[in-house]
Amino acid sequence: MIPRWVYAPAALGVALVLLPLAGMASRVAWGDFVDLVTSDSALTALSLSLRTSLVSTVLCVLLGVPMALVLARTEFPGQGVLRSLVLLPLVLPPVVGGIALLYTFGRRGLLGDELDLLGVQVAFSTTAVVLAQAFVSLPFLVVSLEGSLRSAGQRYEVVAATLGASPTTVLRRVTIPLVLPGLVSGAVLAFARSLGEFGATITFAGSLEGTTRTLPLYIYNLRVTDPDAAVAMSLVLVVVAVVVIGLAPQRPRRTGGLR
Amino acid sequence: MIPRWVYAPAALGVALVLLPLAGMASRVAWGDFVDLVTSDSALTALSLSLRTSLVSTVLCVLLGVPMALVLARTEFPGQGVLRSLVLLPLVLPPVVGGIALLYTFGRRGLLGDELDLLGVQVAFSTTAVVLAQAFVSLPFLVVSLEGSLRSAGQRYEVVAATLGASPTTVLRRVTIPLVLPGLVSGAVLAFARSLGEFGATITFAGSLEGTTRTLPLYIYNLRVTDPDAAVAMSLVLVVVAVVVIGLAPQRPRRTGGLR
Amino acid sequence: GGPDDDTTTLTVYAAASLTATFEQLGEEFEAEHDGVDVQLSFGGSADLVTQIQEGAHADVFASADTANMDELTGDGLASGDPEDFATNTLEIAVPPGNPAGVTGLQDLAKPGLDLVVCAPEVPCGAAAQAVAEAAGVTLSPVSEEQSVTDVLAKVTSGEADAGLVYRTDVLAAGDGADGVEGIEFPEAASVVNTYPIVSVEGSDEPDLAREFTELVLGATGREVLADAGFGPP
Amino acid sequence: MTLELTAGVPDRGVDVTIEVAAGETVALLGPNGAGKSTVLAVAAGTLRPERGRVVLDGRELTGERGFVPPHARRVALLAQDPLLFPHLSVLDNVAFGPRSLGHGRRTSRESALRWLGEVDAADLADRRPGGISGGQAQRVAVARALAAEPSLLLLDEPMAALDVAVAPALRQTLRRVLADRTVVLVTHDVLDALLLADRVVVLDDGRVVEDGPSAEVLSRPRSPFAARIAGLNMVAGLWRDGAVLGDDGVAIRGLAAEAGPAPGERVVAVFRPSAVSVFHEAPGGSPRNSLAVTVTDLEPHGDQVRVRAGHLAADLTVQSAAELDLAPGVRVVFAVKATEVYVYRT
Amino acid sequence: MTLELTAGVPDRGVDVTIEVAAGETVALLGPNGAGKSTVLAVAAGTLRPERGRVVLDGRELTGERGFVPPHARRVALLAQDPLLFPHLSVLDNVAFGPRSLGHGRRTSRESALRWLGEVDAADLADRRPGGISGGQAQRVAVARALAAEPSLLLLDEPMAALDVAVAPALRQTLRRVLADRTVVLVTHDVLDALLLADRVVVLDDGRVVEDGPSAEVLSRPRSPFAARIAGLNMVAGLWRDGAVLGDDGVAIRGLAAEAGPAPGERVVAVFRPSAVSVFHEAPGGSPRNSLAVTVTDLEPHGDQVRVRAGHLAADLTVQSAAELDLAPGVRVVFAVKATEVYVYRT
Ligand SMILES: Nc1ncnc2c1ncn2[C@@H]1O[C@H](COP(=O)(O)OP(=O)(O)OP(=O)(O)O)[C@@H](O)[C@H]1O
Ligand SMILES: Nc1ncnc2c1ncn2[C@@H]1O[C@H](COP(=O)(O)OP(=O)(O)OP(=O)(O)O)[C@@H](O)[C@H]1O
Ligand SMILES: [Mg+2]
Ligand SMILES: [Mg+2]
Repeated sequence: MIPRWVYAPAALGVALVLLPLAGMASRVAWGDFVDLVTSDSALTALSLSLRTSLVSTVLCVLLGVPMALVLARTEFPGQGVLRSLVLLPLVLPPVVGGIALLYTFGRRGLLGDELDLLGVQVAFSTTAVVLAQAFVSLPFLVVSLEGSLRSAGQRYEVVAATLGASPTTVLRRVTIPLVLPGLVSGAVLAFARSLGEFGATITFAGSLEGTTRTLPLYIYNLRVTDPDAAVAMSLVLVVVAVVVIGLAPQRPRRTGGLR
Repeated sequence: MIPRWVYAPAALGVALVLLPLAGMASRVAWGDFVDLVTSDSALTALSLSLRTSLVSTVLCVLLGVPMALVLARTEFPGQGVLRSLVLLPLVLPPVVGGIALLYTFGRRGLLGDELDLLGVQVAFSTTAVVLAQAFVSLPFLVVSLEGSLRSAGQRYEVVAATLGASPTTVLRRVTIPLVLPGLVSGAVLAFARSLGEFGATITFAGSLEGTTRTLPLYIYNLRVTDPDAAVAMSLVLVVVAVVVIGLAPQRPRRTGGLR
Repeated sequence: GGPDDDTTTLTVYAAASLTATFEQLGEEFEAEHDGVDVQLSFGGSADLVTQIQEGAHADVFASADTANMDELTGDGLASGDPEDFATNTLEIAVPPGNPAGVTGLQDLAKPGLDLVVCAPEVPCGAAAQAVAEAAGVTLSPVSEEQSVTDVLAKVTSGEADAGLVYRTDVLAAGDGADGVEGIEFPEAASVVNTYPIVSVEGSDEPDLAREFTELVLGATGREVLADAGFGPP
Repeated sequence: MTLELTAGVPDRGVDVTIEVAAGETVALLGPNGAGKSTVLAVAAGTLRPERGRVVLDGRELTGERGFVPPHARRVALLAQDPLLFPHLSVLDNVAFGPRSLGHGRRTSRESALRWLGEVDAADLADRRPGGISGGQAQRVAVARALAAEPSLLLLDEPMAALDVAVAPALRQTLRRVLADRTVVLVTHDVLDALLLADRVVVLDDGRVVEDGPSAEVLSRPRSPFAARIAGLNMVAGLWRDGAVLGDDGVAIRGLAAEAGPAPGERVVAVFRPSAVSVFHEAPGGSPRNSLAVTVTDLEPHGDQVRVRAGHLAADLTVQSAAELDLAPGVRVVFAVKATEVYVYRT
Repeated sequence: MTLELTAGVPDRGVDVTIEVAAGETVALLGPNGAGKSTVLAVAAGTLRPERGRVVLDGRELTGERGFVPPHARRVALLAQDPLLFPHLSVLDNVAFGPRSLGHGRRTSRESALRWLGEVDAADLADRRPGGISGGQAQRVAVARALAAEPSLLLLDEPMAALDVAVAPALRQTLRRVLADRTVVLVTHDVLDALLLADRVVVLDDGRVVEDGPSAEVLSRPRSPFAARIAGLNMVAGLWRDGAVLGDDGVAIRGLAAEAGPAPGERVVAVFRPSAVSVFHEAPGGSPRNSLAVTVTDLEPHGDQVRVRAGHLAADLTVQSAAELDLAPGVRVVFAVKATEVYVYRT
């Protein structure tokens, strides 16, 4: 039951998003499409992108779920400031984010000496790609999940506690299942953002085939030498994203109606 | 009541986000800071960024709220595919998004002739900046709001309808107020994303002081000639973002506890 | 795929405008050296310098200008002296059919003409500025792009009537429907951009690095570069 | 405002047809899960039945030809959960209906305050729903439904969760405001059915098992559930030789209330718990029905003690109960005079 | 499992101290908003009172020295909303408590099925909470609370929303399982208080106004609310010359139930509605108390008619009521013999 007129702006919004995609598709040289997108370099980049995005999404879930819990379920002075700070990678142009990462994990960075001592070189490795992706994607998961947690409220958690469930049990058996739709859509957002990540990666991780050259970086390279191939690869990225987003369960929660 | 151990990964996540910011801050030449960030060009870029981000956020709200409503409150065949498509700008590297916009609204693009007839020239104008920002930010608002709408459920909307409220009244007086936290956080995300937007803007709108050179573009330029100033300006962006995010009401909804 | 145990990897950092030529040279080098894998990383010269400064592992660095090379040598990160291996000059790029009828540098100052150039902060922008100054022409571009690629994108899409880019870029973009037409102009000769190359200090494979440098500087390199439109150093 | 309703909701096992005359109040009774809330949802248009029709005063609200959305029905539903809008004050919750009808803010608030007064909740006007007690929320929800001035009012257990101090007052209020309205009222309380409703419909397992004027259904129940809610004993069985041959083997003599049933016809024998005497041994003397039973429970009932034995009950004075030394598990005989037993067809 | 509880929650106007002995069941009565749910929330640890102390069997759960979180209290709370976990089946909802106690999945499910059987809801085991009726949800919630095997059980109106067919059975079940447990039970039903509770505590406006064994409080109420819930008439006033001088001007003679109160002391006069006779004119003859009143309401009460006049009530046979031609608004005289009036200090 939504007002009829709502469909008009909704269609306009859909058009704003879909028209450019159509515009892009209209420029694809469909004749060479298969050849262009199945070259060795293309497949290497695609596989690297999928693997790093997966790892960074897992990292985002592992770190982001606790962060969202702390933000949504506790109160402490300075929480507002902390929330703003945590959301910052959202607003930072990715290239600046990459510089910031370089200033932190680079050889001359904040932790450079410590990492050197440990014999770890983070920057310019696949680890750096994952770090860059996690850095830019984490806020997505946190924001999306914090919203779900707040909307879900604490009533069921309180009931579970009175039934003797420890906080960990409540988290595992009540909180997480209840906000699962929010968690899934947060993870999808994080994965999508990781998949499309470019600026921070090229700055912090560089662009080496097989190691740090993810699909967006590969597309960037192609743009210089072969714009057609770049557009074709972009379309591949779009298709991969559609599949990933489409795979995420979007089943609406049973609300049970009125009693 | 969250388990104690949750604080450990949460702290790690916060560190992942905050350390790079600290790394960046550690490189700021504090002596010249004020001079660097109050130059004419800097202020022009900042003001352009704020104005365009505001307009694009308004655009996102106007188009995104109806889209989220259609996705969350109706069912039709192909809805899943539509949802994936609408989320695509999330995954598209912004530069590719910019190309797609160019292919659509550009002079020789999909709508080029139509726009020409209307006498509208989008390219190289501030309008193009807003379009680029709205294109990349819209999915944020839609995803965040759709999640809130689903979590909120339809029970209160049904009650309102039985009390005689028309769909429009229900939307205005029940649905929107109930999901306000989700809408606000979605708008904050959209604003933040617009503020940090770089790739699509440079590709689609170009970069001219006062017209299309937003703060991220300005920072990018500075980076080559004056890295100190670039870092300083990035910090300004961060501060602006913190203020904006901090201003958004994050008051938790009264849940009322158990009865 | 990634490097195997029995292959040696040579990592080359090169300016983005060298993408096509260095990919070709890399393949030649691999063909000549069994078990050597040439890894190429392209980007803005300034970005690449920063990355090397922050610890990126590179064996060879080829810059699109001398300023960034000086930055690297100044930090003591170059092993030996850089050597110039190519030059490049500006050309006017116009959409196919040249709808605005541009014939020379003077035309770029015509009112109503949508001109895009690189921002003065990046090498091609600095060159454009210098050329215009030398010719006494005042350019008022509608956009100052971050890179040559961005300028070309505006021109190929017909968004801009003309752009100032390097000769090599015009050739690389091709002259098909999605390409550009190049218009040479005499004033370009006043500003010549020089490409230096150097082995990076601390390379694991100093010998291979030197050999690669030699390949670029040698006859093969010269031929490939000339085909792409680069001038001799 | 006549209501004709047919609701077939197979996945809830509900298939019901009821009619409500203009100005009539019908009480819907029945066990948990019988389908009462489902019927109301169909009437309100919040549930679209697989098969069914809702016609209010000649206007088809649900049917083959179309579906009038809930907001355009002028049907107010007070659901089993109060569901007060959490973002509005109590006053604005109640004013929601009038506002939706197009009344001004001031007028709406005034009428909201009046209705809050009616349910004795005017002092809560400025509170948020999250900050009031369960019973208070229930009362506010009642006021909200009434304030919407509907053509058809659907109330789902409006008196649950109310304390003994407000319940009678609210019942008075409802009695007054329901008098000239068309109302369907779900309740588990016989008093509500008797005082507020003109007619009673009893549902069981998704079917209508009884339908008639309140007093009649509650004094002459034909279904076990109605007998139970009316506080009467009922034995169902076949009519044989002037007695009811119960399905559980007992035989009970009684007066056929209507034109005598045919032998072998299904009938029920109904008698009041206060008409039952309790003995340790079956008594002799005047013709009585004697039922050997085991006491399952004793509970106070006004001044007396109600002795329960399975689904039968007897009311005794405290003194007699004490003399008989009754306790759960004790085997006794329930005796009831044939003249106290009414027999009629089901 | 003795419970000592002091709850001071100023922003809800609640300040209550109650004690519950080991194995005792205490019924908490009181009007809507009196603070009953608040007291339970403090006991369960879901609300931290501004001032207060909860000690269960010598262990301080809430107090100055610390705060034991709800899950470590072994205190189960059945709240006023059923709040079944929407993502778990009915069976898993009930098995939640046993699982949390560390029992295996199988054992937990078995005990869950047993408890579902106890509340007559075993057939709902595989359903989702969104797909059952309101009363069914309530029963499942009761089973879930019982299955958690708590040391202290807190029940907030467990019998609301239940139909007459299940209510007695569930009351039986509760009676059995509550017998040897420490329980606080909120109810609005006098029968629950009498049958399930050893002791009754009456709250009003956030304060304890009465506290004592169930039978005593309900037969000798000292607070108007307790009188109301017990169905008794009460007139409060000052003791003067062998009569209660009511606050509203009437004087009622009666028997002082305890050692005679001193003149001028505050007392209450309590009498049963069935001890009241109704006349059109004040009668002569044996010394009676006569109260001129206006009938406000008539309602059926078992076989009789309850005549309400403000906060007083009289029970008449249907016949007498008809003969007197009673209707709301008629002015009559309530007469009650002094020997039927009990007077005691409040
Ligand atoms: N979450 C809350 N915040 C503030 N005040 C509240 C809250 N919940 C209830 N109150 C108020 O506190 C008082 C006591 O409420 P409580 O819920 O304890 O009443 P109750 O005795 O359980 O009533 P009921 O029989 O209606 O359930 C009431 O005046 C109520 O309005
Ligand atoms: N949302 C639902 N989806 C599927 N089945 C449902 C749903 N709600 C209720 N049911 C089932 O439909 C039947 C009728 O339910 P309904 O809610 O109408 O009962 P009710 O008579 O209102 O009972 P109560 O007195 O307990 O409120 C029950 O068997 C119930 O389990
Ligand atoms: Mg129901
Ligand atoms: Mg309560």
